[in-house]
Amino acid sequence: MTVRIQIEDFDLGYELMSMRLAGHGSKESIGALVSFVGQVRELNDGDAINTLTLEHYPEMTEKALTAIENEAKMRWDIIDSLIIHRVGTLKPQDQIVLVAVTSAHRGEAFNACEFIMDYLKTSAPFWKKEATSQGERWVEAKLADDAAKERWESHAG
Amino acid sequence: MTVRIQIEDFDLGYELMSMRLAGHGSKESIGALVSFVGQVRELNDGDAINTLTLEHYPEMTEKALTAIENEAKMRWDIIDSLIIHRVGTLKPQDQIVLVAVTSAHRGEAFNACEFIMDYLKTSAPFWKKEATSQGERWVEAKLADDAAKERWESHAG
Amino acid sequence: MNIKILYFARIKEAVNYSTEELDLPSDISTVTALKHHLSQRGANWANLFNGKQVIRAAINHTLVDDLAKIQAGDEVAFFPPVTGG
Amino acid sequence: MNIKILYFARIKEAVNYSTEELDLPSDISTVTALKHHLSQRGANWANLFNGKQVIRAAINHTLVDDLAKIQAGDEVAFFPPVTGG
Repeated sequence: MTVRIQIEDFDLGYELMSMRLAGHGSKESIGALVSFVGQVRELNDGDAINTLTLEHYPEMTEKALTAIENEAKMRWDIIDSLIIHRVGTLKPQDQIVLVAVTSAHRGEAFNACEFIMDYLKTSAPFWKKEATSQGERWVEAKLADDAAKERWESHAG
Repeated sequence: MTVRIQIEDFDLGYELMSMRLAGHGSKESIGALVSFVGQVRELNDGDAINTLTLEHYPEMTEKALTAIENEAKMRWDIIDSLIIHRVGTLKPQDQIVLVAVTSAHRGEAFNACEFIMDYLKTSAPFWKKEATSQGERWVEAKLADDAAKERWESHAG
Repeated sequence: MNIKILYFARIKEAVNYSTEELDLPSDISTVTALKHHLSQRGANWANLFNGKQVIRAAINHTLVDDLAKIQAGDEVAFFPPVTGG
Repeated sequence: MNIKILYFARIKEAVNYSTEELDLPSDISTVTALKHHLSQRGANWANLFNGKQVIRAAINHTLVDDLAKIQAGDEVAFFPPVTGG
């Protein structure tokens, strides 16, 4: 159960290998690792993206993400989870976020990983501003993200 | 849309980075990468695993996996998919399988990745034999895997 | 009572600062009342806080709805719907 | 008609070989009939193919159900439920 907010990039292969091999010798044996990486699109809403800048609310961010991880851990039988979210100014194809979840069997890790992303998208205090060929603009929140979150509210888990 | 069946291990970080950065400059912009890694558990059904040996049906395997990828591509708006499945004799914590899916938005990649795994588990000709502290035994197919597959059969996608 | 207010993203840009200390009149005890209070500051503030834009609030780093109570010493944050990930 | 049969995993171990060529009597034209035919070969084969164990079949590298037709030249494979991934 780790949360990291950072300006610098992360090494995806290293992070996933560390998750996968953690817990060696422990009672619960890792059989599944599900991960999500979000990256800056080269095009968004039809315009070329020059940069994407992420602002956040530092005192609140880690608390919000930890609460989401705790909720996932309560709902599913997972072994560990990791959230890394970058802030600052990024370029197209840069990694923005990694969510990784390990479990004994795959169904738990798939559910928990998607749950964490859906809640992160709607509850964690990050805001994106794009610099495009058409100028700067704040990214609008999507109704689809609210709908994705609401799916989990009618699930028992 | 790639399928690889191999004895040797794969470099998870390299494979995911290649997926993530592929399609640079193309019309569809990758925003999401969802991946699943399955690995040999150290314990299974209460016994310590010494080795896990995967047998397959070479002439059929690639055809079966390609059919699953094609079905996923028809059901969801994904950009690319990759399946790597190892065969031969593996040790605890060795990687067995990688499924990775890229898409513009996360929901499509999550669904397609889990769909591919659920079908792989029930339709691709692989068989596992464990060597444990209690001797050798074939791994039994799980009813839970049939149930996981059947979920998709009542979905419109 | 004294509270601290933080603004983020497009709201920060619109009000043109990110934080302020405020001595709140004693009859203002909810997020709704505070939004209304801020909307009295002029046209710019009225546009933001008249209820036509979705503005989320957090009190002491926890998301709250507009009925939430504000107490002395609270850190209240206003921001647009989040767009991380 | 001539067909080729392949066996995998625990079935291969039970019959003790992995492949055979077979000249099939002309009245045997489905997977069910072929299973029944094989079950006549003795106790070991009867145990495998009497219908009490789940044995999956593929014809020419495609999973089929037991009603599927077998044609001359086909490659028929028998195996337990798969356990990859």
